[in-house]
Amino acid sequence: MNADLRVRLGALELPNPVVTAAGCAGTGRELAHFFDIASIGAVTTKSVMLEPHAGRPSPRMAETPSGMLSTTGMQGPGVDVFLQRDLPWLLSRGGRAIVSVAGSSLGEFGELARRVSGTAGVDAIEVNLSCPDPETPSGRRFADDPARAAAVVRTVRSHARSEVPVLAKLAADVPDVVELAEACAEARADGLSMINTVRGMAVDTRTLRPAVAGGMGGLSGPAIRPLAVGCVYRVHEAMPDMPIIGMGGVRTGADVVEFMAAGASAVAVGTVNFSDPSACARVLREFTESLEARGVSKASELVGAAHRQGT
Amino acid sequence: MNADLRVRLGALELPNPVVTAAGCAGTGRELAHFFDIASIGAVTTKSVMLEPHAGRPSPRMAETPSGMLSTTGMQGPGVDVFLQRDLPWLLSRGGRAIVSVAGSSLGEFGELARRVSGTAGVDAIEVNLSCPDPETPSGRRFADDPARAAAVVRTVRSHARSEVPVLAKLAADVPDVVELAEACAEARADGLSMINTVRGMAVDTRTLRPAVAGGMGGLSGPAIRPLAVGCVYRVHEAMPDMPIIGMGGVRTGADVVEFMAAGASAVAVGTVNFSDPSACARVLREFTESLEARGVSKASELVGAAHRQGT
Amino acid sequence: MSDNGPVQVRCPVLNVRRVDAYYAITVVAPGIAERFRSGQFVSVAVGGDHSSTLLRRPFAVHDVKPDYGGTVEFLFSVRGTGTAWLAERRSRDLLDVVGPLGRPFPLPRDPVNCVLVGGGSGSAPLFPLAQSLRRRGCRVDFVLGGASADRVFSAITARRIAETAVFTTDDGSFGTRGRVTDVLGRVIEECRSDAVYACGPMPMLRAVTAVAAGHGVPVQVSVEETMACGTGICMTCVVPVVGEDGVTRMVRSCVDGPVFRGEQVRFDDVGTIPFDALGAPGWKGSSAARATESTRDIA
Amino acid sequence: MSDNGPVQVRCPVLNVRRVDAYYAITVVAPGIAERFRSGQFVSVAVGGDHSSTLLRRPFAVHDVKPDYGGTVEFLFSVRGTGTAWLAERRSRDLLDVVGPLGRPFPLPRDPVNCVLVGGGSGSAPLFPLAQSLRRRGCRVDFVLGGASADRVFSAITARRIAETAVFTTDDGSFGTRGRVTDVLGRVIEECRSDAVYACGPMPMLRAVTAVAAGHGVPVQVSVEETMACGTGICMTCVVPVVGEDGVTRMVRSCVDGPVFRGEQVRFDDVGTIPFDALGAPGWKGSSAARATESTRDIA
Ligand SMILES: Cc1cc2nc3c(=O)[nH]c(=O)nc-3n(C[C@H](O)[C@H](O)[C@H](O)COP(=O)(O)OP(=O)(O)OC[C@H]3O[C@@H](n4cnc5c(N)ncnc54)[C@H](O)[C@@H]3O)c2cc1C
Ligand SMILES: Cc1cc2nc3c(=O)[nH]c(=O)nc-3n(C[C@H](O)[C@H](O)[C@H](O)COP(=O)(O)OP(=O)(O)OC[C@H]3O[C@@H](n4cnc5c(N)ncnc54)[C@H](O)[C@@H]3O)c2cc1C
Ligand SMILES: Cc1cc2nc3c(=O)[nH]c(=O)nc-3n(C[C@H](O)[C@H](O)[C@H](O)COP(=O)(O)O)c2cc1C
Ligand SMILES: Cc1cc2nc3c(=O)[nH]c(=O)nc-3n(C[C@H](O)[C@H](O)[C@H](O)COP(=O)(O)O)c2cc1C
Ligand code: FES
Ligand code: FES
Repeated sequence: MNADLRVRLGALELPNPVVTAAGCAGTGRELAHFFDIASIGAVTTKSVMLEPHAGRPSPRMAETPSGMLSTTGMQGPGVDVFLQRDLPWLLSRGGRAIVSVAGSSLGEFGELARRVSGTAGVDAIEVNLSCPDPETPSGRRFADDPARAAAVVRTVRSHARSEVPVLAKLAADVPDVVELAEACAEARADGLSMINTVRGMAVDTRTLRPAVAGGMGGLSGPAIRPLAVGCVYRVHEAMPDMPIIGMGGVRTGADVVEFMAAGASAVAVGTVNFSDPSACARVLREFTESLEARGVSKASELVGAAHRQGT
Repeated sequence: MNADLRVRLGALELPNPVVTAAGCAGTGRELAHFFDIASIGAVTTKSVMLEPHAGRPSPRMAETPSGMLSTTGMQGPGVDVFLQRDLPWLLSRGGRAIVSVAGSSLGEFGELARRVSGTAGVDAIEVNLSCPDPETPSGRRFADDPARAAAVVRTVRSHARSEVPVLAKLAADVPDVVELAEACAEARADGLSMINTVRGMAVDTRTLRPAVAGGMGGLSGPAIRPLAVGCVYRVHEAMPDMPIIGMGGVRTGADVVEFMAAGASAVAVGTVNFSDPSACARVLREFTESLEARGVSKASELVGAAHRQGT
Repeated sequence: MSDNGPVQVRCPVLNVRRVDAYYAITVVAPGIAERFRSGQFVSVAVGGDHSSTLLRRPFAVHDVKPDYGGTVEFLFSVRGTGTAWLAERRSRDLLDVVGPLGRPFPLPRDPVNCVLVGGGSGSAPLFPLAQSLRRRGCRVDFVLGGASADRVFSAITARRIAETAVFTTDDGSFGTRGRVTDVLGRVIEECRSDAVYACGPMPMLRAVTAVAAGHGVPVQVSVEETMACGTGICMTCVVPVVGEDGVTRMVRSCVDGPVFRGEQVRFDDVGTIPFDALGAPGWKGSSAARATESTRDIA
Repeated sequence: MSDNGPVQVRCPVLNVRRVDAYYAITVVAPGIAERFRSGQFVSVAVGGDHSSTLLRRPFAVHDVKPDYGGTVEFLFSVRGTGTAWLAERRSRDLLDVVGPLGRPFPLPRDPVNCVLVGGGSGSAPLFPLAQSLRRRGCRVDFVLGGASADRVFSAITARRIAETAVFTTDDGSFGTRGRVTDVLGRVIEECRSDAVYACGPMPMLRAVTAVAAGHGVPVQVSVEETMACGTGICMTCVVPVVGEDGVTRMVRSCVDGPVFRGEQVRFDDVGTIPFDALGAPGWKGSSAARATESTRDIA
């Protein structure tokens, strides 16, 4: 049996549900040593800002049980270099591109949306709502306030060409992820990506100092999978028609099944790309095999299965 | 060298910083097969309610990467049986008792505080703020609203005998843990315990159904340690004089060092008691050895070390 | 600390054997062997010190021998991560084992006739039970079932120990095609059984209990609930059980069980909180009931 | 997919040896061996399939041999969980290894005199480098240091390969008491060195770079930053490096390094974002600089 792997996120159709998570696959170039980047659903590129950014001081990472803490701080070359150097490479290899954008103001988000959506070959824009909102004191993120998050999504949606889908990338450590999701939907997000890293910290017990510079970092990896699955489940329950890309600790094909059953239409591999550079290809293979073992002929049938009684 | 292990949480002095986490050690009886219950700092008992509670349907647990999801739903015999049967056993073995209380209304919390603090031998009361608040729709917890949390703490404080310290047990998945901590401090909490389990979910990929009954469960274990350490660090930074019991995924003596350096004066072992019934004794031994290896003569010197430059 | 309570030991693996569809691991664990009574189980840490699989795996004790001061054997089929890891152990590896855990099978005072009913790997605890019963002069008969021939456990041993042994398989590849309950009634009649002991999946235990009740014979069942701790502190392994006082309680299968009198388990309500269970919304908490509660012994 | 890029292989362990304070593991990995150039490293998954230690551990390649189609040796001291696990591996175990990773040491076109400076396990990559240099007719001298005698790596091999080999230990238990930089100046003079290659902790590399600069000799350093991926996708391993164009960039030590020209690494600013680094607050982003950026090659 050859299962039909295609999945649909609103207007966006992908040949299969396995994509990369933003910031965990560069622009595909490095992972292309390990598998054919065109074989997976899409590459979500590292969040790009308008200007080059040097990021945060080191140490930038620490290992934690079944996860890692990181603080890279949006280091990147800026949108010009991205569009001239990085994106063309990905497209030349037949890769599908979901371009993640990060702004430090509504204006920047609007400009990024205009520039990115104006470039041929961009399949979707993902809006990173975990950027600090300069209009709040103490660096709260846009995602911390549903109204501010909605303002960003609305700005991106109105500046982006209408045929390019806009996905809002949500944080899990917010007062109410369903409320945030609803605000983004109201602001005309075409889909939601969840979850981003969760704020946490580790102390280096050799030095007794915080293990990553600046203290707090973002926790990712299998450790956070239950938080991510919980968010996907609750949001899908509240808005079953909203397409979701699920992510957070995906390591195996079974994890893809778990996220899809909870309500995701596509599933992103993040941190595990670091520990296993062939992960995307392996996860896709394992997922395909598990569909066949279950006798499921269409991947999309799994979406939301955990919400249906008696499956 | 014999390090001085004593730690102080306000008026409460413990012979060493290793305690058990509520709901993860019963009343000490079962673990007493594996180590001397009087040798550790204290036993925090399973949250007790006024009336017997049957808890939640099964399946009540699922294993997740470096953690577990659970939903026991406060099953317990009620405060009468607790005070007549369970607490006396613990005290008869020389154990120190931190009694966790869970109420479903301010009235219940007040009554529990009166009853528990009126019983001889109770070292402190811990107030479980993760109970659903009946006055909000959709079962939000007292901890979700700093004002409601403060109301509970204030009620317990005013009904408890004044010499019995009251600790407020915080949740991490709240809008702002520092704000919650400050509200509890204002309501005259003598100390804070953090963190409780974090809401999450898993789907059983064999059945495609939620892995624990009711869908959402509480995530605990080493997976959540970075979230817990982050909360302790941030709260200690904001209020360095407030005593904290840190918990969340403690597995080794080094983890105790990590929590203390972040700002905890005592550290609780929770889920790891399930996987290693001798854990408390082992963790205490490892912690003691590590103090000696570091040449630290007083355990209490470690408290907040990660906040001090150049340690 | 208490004398016949469980102990935790790092014990060397003596050997790992394949037995049909199962693996059998024998560990050297004198402290566990000497305390063991049939029906009890052990729990084993899996995956090594830095494993992401935190929880222990519970396994019934299949055999206890005096060699090397005392050995304990358990037996399992590979199901997921933990059992896959265990299947790769080799002699001299160390395993972290806690046991013996749980209440043992109650043994009859008199030399009565007992039929032992097991499904798949659920048969394991019946073998030490059979030995204990034989030592007391009881007649032992076996009814063992499985999905297929290679899942019917230890047919040869069963034939050797027991007066009679009947086998069933779902696919008919060995013994009678069908389930253990299809033949149990006949066995009870023919062997004039006075007591039934059963071990296996919940639906099987329910059906066995029904057959035994139909024949007016008491039945002891050993249940298999998922367990986070196995020692009685986590409250994740509960099943609804009716006490002598007629009150249904959510009891821990690890310390209050895994062995229960079959008719006391509310099989139809497993996976729920019965409305009238102690502490459930429909429970009529009388002060008398509460008083009993205070004096009830807990493990 | 690309021809000389890294590959990921599950490769059998050929053997595990103890060498003084170190362990040396040799794996059979033809694909890595054939691509390898000196200065490159491998990254190894630790703890097994269900390990809670997610990240790979990077190790410099110490030796490559043609046996069994191609073997790769790396060498390590036990530091934490990952290296403790590796030290327990046995021949025939499988290791998941990715490599070769990183930019190799640039080799001189002409047969010049090279001094190779290593500290502790940081000496490992200097041995294949010495071989490559010798094949090009270069003179090789060694300066190796360590905390104590058992931490000075492969003194005998160093003596065999090199024209001269000088050793230092912090405790004076072997060679000169002191640091490699205490003797380096003299070695450069005596051996008329034309180039320095150095490997070891950041403070040592900084000091070596200063000594080499003092003698007007170019130096190549191999840095050791914590790395989450080793393949260039995570941006956690950055160090501030000044480019040919005078612009400081936060570059990835795993793919843009680990080998850099010593004077290009802003050692004093490691652990910070220099104010004038590309994309830092004080950076004067000219459109020219941006244009260069677009055409700069990335790994
Ligand atoms: C009292 C008792 C005695 C048992 N005796 C035996 C025995 O003698 N032989 C045998 O083969 N099996 C026995 N089991 C079942 C055995 O514990 C499971 O097969 C084993 O835990 C599966 O682990 P895994 O990691 O391979 O599976 P996974 O599915 O990866 O395990 C995930 C989690 O679910 C739990 N789990 C999975 N299956 C079961 C199950 N059937 N029962 C309880 N928990 C489960 C695991 O313990 C673990 O916490 C017994 C169970 C109990 C409760
Ligand atoms: C390019 C490169 C080459 C290296 N070559 C060698 C070598 O040939 N021999 C050798 O013994 N060591 C070498 N190291 C250091 C080696 O990677 C660490 O000793 C090892 O990762 C420690 O792992 P652990 O689990 O034992 O320690 P832990 O402290 O438990 O590791 C925790 C985390 O910190 C990281 N980490 C810890 N120490 C270091 C370190 N010194 N450098 C980088 N990351 C670290 C680990 O990779 C892991 O992610 C090299 C490092 C790099 C970056
Ligand atoms: C090192 C690192 C960098 C990341 N960079 C970004 C980013 O630029 N934009 C973004 O939206 N998410 C970023 N993320 C979050 C991931 O895309 C993903 O949402 C999260 O890590 C959870 O998935 P995982 O557990 O599979 O990694 C980053 C994560 C890590 C670990
Ligand atoms: C099965 C289980 C039951 C728990 N019961 C309680 C409880 O009754 N009251 C409470 O305040 N916390 C309870 N907790 C939370 C723990 O006390 C602790 O805060 C949390 O599990 C984090 O610590 P850990 O990771 O070490 O387990 C429970 C946790 C678990 C896993
Ligand atoms: S398994 Fe923990 S109480 Fe039974
Ligand atoms: S280690 Fe990931 S980019 Fe260098």
